[in-house]
Amino acid sequence: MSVVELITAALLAIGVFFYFAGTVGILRFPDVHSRLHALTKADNLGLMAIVIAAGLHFGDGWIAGKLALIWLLALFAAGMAAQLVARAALSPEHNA
Amino acid sequence: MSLAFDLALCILILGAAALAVFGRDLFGSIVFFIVYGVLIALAWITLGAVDVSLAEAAIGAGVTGVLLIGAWQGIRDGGGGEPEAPTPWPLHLAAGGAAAALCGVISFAVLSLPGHDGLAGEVPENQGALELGNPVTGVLLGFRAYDTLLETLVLTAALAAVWSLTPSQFWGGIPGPNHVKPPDGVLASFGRMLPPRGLIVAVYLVWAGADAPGGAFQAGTVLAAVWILIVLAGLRDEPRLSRLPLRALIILGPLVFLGVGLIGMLLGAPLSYPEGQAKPVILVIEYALTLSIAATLALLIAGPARRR
Amino acid sequence: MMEELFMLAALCVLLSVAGALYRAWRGPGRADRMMSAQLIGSGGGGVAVLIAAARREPAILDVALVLALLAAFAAIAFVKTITRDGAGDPEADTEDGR
Amino acid sequence: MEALTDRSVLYALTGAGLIALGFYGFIVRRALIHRLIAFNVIGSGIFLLFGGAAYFGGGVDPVPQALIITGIVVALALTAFAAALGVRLAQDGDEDDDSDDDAEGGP
Repeated sequence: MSVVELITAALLAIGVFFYFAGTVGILRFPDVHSRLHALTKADNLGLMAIVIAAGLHFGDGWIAGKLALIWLLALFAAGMAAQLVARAALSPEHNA
Repeated sequence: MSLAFDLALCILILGAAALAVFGRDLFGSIVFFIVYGVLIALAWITLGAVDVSLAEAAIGAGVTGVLLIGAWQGIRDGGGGEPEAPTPWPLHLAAGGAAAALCGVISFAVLSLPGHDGLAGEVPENQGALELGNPVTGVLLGFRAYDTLLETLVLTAALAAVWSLTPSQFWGGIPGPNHVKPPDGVLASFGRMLPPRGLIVAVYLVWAGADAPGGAFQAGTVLAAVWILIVLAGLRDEPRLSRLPLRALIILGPLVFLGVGLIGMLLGAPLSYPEGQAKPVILVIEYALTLSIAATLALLIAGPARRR
Repeated sequence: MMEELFMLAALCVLLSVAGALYRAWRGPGRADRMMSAQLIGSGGGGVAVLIAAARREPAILDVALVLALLAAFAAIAFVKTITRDGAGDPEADTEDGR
Repeated sequence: MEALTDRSVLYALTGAGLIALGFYGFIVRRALIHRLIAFNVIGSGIFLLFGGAAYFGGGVDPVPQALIITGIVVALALTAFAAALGVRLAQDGDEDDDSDDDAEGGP
């Protein structure tokens, strides 16, 4: 196993760990805002690790660029959506 | 490992579908249906059907969710959200029996299917004349182009059907609610920042579609989704449905498609591509179709006019 | 070897994401359900990236791109529904936005 | 080519299960949204059955793929029409829409 493969494997483990952390957070935290907080952070870190691992595996500049774009888009969309959903959760109507 | 993944995915798909169909909470059902769309897109990836996966990701996981949430709100605000009456148990029994029988018959048919090679060998063999690298685009716009032509006409017909529900005094007016235009905020900046990126993705998908997975339907759906986001963020209002340029845009794709077929008729064979010129003609059709599909889908989601 | 590893990671992400199905089922609020869908959408993007790497097929990355782009759409449609007629500004403090 | 692969059978059977599930739900559930979802589940079950049966190891036959893409888009168009019908029905059941200037609802 080469060094790159070892790093890739480690990154995959980190990514999976963060996804699990996000899921534990969304299942165990007591209220909607702490759940939301757990989800957005853990998720994007997990995706970042996975994207870097995939980039190392492909070893191609263009593909790495596309992977970075995927991560940035996801980060951006998740952040915006989390902010909006958090505010919506404050509205009395959403639990109706 | 691959088989374990497939197995887990199939179980999740069935679970998400069951929760979506049988959930007590209507909104929860919609959420499960969105999840179901994501999982189905993953299933198409594992089957190696990336073209289908792209369409499912854009439609099932994206646009259908927005459509259903809009319908849910419209029905609730319209006063149609009363709790559903329980179904009598004999009906449950009969429907359950019929469904189980259906499942059994289809499963039996699946298990007794002979092995096959399908047309997978023949499509690339005949692909040479079209000069397209993506066999799915070759089938959509080459070998079975008349299917695609009729399908775009189905989309146009569905739009006409949706418009026929317009109250008479709003005919030709503006669909959707009059969204507040927030000067600033998270939603407004989201609406400003995402569309250019979505536009790039859409252009890329239609450009890649000739030789790699992608194409008019996928790109058109992404474009429609981008437009819906702009409207939801309140940055632009929906167009007036009576506007001529809008209607021209809707029928542009089918018209170009039909026009090519008619020119083929003048040159000899009806509904055929000119010899040796297939690829440029297919690309022209593809680009025109992308625009028409985007406009038609966006207006289908927007629904009938409700303002003047 | 690496292919198996990527598929194993894909399976793990898929299973962890499936945990969010429980939250989507239990609720209690609509915001909880919506964000579970969000988690599964972005997790689905991650799974797509992993499969693309396992099979060395860059075309699959386009699916992840579309999923990442559209993951937030349903959430935005949802936050609009808390305002009257779905037309208001969900961030306004004076409206029923909060 | 010999027999169908494991993956092919697995997805085709999942498709069969989805068709049955959707069929049962379509009859048993009363709310329009539930029926729309059940209808779409039947649809994607048929697509999955079709795609699974057309899988041959390296990928899905391109001809079914093209037909499935066409089907997905048509299903969306019909869902949009059904949703518009349902919204209109809910509005008209409640109040006379034609005399109301500020009509509500609509997707």
